[in-house]
Amino acid sequence: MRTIIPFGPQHPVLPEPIHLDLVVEDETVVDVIPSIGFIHRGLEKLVEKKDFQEFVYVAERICGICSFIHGMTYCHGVEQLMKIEVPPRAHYLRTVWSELSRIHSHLLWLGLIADAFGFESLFMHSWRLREKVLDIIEATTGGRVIFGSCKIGGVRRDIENGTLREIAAKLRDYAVEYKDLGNVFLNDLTVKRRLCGVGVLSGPDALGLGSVGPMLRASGVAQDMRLLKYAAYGGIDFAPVTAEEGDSYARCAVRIGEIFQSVEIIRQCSEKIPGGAIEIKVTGLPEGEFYARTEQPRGEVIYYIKANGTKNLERLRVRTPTFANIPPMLKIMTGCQLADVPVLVLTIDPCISCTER
Amino acid sequence: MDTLTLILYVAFAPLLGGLLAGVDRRITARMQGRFGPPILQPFYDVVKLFNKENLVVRRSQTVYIIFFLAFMVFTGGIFYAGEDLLLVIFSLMLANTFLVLAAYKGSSPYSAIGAERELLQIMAYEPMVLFYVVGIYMASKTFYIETIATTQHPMLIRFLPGIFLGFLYVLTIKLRKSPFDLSTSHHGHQEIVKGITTEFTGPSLGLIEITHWYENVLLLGMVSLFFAPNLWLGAGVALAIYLLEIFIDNACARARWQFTVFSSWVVAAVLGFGNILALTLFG
Amino acid sequence: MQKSPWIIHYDGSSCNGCDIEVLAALTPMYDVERFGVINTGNPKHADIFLITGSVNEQNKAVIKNIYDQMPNPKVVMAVGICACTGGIFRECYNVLGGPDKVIPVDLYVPGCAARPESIIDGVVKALELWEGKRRKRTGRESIQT
Amino acid sequence: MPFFTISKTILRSLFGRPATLMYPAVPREYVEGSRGHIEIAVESCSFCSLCQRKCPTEALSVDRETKIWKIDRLRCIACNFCAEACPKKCLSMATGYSPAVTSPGETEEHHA
Amino acid sequence: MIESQDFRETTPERLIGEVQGMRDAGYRLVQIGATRTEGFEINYSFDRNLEFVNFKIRLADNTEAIPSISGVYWSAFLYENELHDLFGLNIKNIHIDYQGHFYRVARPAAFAEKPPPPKIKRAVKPTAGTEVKET
Repeated sequence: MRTIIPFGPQHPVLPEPIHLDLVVEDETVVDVIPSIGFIHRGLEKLVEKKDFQEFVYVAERICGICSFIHGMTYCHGVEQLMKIEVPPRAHYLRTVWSELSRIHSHLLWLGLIADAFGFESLFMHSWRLREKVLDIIEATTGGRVIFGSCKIGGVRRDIENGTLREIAAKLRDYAVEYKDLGNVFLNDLTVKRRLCGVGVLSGPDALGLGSVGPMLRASGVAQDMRLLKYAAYGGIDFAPVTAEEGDSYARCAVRIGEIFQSVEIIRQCSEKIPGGAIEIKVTGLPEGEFYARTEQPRGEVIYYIKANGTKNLERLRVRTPTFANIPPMLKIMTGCQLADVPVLVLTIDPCISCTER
Repeated sequence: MDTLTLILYVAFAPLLGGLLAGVDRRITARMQGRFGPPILQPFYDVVKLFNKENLVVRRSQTVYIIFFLAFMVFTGGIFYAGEDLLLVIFSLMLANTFLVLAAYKGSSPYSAIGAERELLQIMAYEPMVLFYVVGIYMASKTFYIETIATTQHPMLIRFLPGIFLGFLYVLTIKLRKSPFDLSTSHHGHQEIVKGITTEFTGPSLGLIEITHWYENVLLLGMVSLFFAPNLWLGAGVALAIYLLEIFIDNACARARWQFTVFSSWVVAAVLGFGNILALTLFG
Repeated sequence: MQKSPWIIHYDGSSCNGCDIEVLAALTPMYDVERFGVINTGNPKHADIFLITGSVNEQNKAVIKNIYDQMPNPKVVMAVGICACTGGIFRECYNVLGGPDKVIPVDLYVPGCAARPESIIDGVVKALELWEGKRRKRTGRESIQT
Repeated sequence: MPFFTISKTILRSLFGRPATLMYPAVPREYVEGSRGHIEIAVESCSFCSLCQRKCPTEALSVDRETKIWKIDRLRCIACNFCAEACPKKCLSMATGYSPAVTSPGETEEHHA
Repeated sequence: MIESQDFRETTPERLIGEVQGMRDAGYRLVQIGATRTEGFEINYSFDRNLEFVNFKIRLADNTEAIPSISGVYWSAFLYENELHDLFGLNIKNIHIDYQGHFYRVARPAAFAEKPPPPKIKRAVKPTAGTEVKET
């Protein structure tokens, strides 16, 4: 019996509207037809109305989860165009906030995937731990999800060196709890039954389909935009977290690994951070075109900025990681079980408001 | 065991069941690091539901739900009145069939899949439930619950440890607890939305909720039967089992239907049938 | 006093910030289940419709549809600046404005992103509105019969 | 043991104190610098309307003639841009959001 | 560190050949994006181990036919449908063609419109938005 099950746009497992028409034979999904545009606002076109400095606020609100990195990538792109030398301290602060947002995003994802396979208490505990990270973020930036701390030419707020070391120490304590949580995800038999061997994507397939971020790294391809050494990543010692299996379990393992990696990067930042100014005065107007690439929790984000020497940019194009990860998601969903649909949708860590902008 | 217990059951099972559900939600919340709702929350919910509009896809839906409730009360009634255990098992199954029928009438893909999964669940737990009846008969030589519960004999659990454990396994399915909350669950985040209850609103949903309370009290009664004739001990153990189920609910991911069906059958074959075999050989 | 608000949450075209704050309100730190709130995800079970984000061309019909599927009495709560007025995306070509362009909205919760505390306050306020609607409804029924 | 790996966490939570902050019974203490709502010390305002021009959401309106400073709370995204721009430093970011309202479009007025 | 920006020009006729070459050389398709200039520009971006390459096609208007590269990179169908819906570009033979139903938008091909002249309100801004307070 073939039935078409509408999955979304309003669906309890996904807080965001993605719509999939699942063609189902009993409990097996034989075809998936996505339709998007439920969140399309057309904000890239807003560059024509907002000036390039004000637009940071819009860029931050492309997505409420990777908000800071969106703002930072935008600033990074404009700064490169305008040849602005951002003070090193600002670079380090940006790195710290990027990694804090990576921790909170990955904890959020762990909660959501737990919810997708029906493990309510694991969801609750993941989000309980996430709140502690949000407290750090709020104390340092003033916002819980929209940081608002990045600006062209630097950052808006400073974190004192002592506070930064305290944050690093706090995170080290939290890491003990992350370990307990990670143990459940990686070793619990009921969880493993839902993740192992589900949605396998081989390395060459992942590359061919253009997947990015943890999705790509879980298929054994060590690609991480942080290796481009934007912000302060040039002075940080780290290596991309990878896994070989390419299934949902591997993606889960990569993200858990990255939480610990982020804790470590923040520790390094707290030790290496130089003194000095946190911003410089911005004069002049941007001109030219530039592709800014950074690593979000979900993968590589691309900002194409084209400016013509006026206050308004000529074109801003944002290619977000989820957009790149949709084709591989469709690929792994064909032939899966209906019960695995939420798990597979979530393994790409979808962020629809990014995708549709 | 007589009409008195029957009246007590019909009148107080929803109270006890609702209270258990309230305690369940509070303990679950605490396990999740939350404060949790008031103990009386399930009652507030049901009162609220009866204050809502009843939107139905087909009018027969509500009729089926009323049958579901009526048969559940009947099933529990004959159990607590001490009647025939066989009748209890079969009318319990009939009651559940009405829920499935009501869900099919909802004609939405989610409730249809929910109904399908409910049938799979019935398929999963039914063999073990049958072994339960056979085992109890072999140990007590009667189907009459009143006789089983009141006659002086060694506690049934001494003969039926395998069946007891097997019954606990399928009890997780019957109580709609994780890992076997396939057709619907108390934590609504599921790929099939609310599954079997998706298409019910207001008063109908309230009736389903009350029926589940009746059902839970009946199921706990069936657990306590293992400890007959010491029924107080039985009741205590049944409560402990309920707590254990809450723990299991919070410590497992949801399984797929294949695992649910096959593992239940394996459990039934090994623990249930093994126990019966042992009784036949050595009993 | 009403004690059992079941909510349904729909993300209009928000940035996710408010959505995850709505979810965060369910989690241990804020735990709105203390007030009996359940996030049902099923319009037929819900009492409070919680919308985040603004309305655009494509989700207009979805919002209307969810609203129509909810049984009376029901309360609509717009959470976050985008859902109140369209926020920073107000000028985007594909944004029509807040959900009040499509369905009647009873309560506006400000914040960018709305904090869980604001959402809790909003839910508590929405309960009073719900109770008012229920009284009105039962009153009307008794007049009719 | 591959089963019940979460036992330690949930049992500790069961017998420990819940993490819930108990808001609103216990009022929330906001950290310093948390962005909530904009406040104005209207007596030192020069009504230069720079804030109005900087505001990305056009939530502010300033009338130099009548000396009225207005804010639409349902538009303000608490970005702090106005406070940074204010030459008189009479705008400041306070903690805690403004309350929910039942009707939109009401602006809050501050007269000098 | 400033990332090198490698822009290469190409034409609709040469496109498939160039893209096939990138695929054979093991590049990953990063994105396809368009820009409204006097005419239109389409950028095809590729990456191989952080090595970033762009191909640029310049078009006079959006009616000109462009071949789809979804035969080479399957995942390109998303980008190409997006270009069609937002820019009204005429892309031929997309693997999965939504026929303009990928995004349902208030104004079709809104991105193809020329940007309006700057608003008066912005023009009177005292320091043209470039003033930044020193801390």
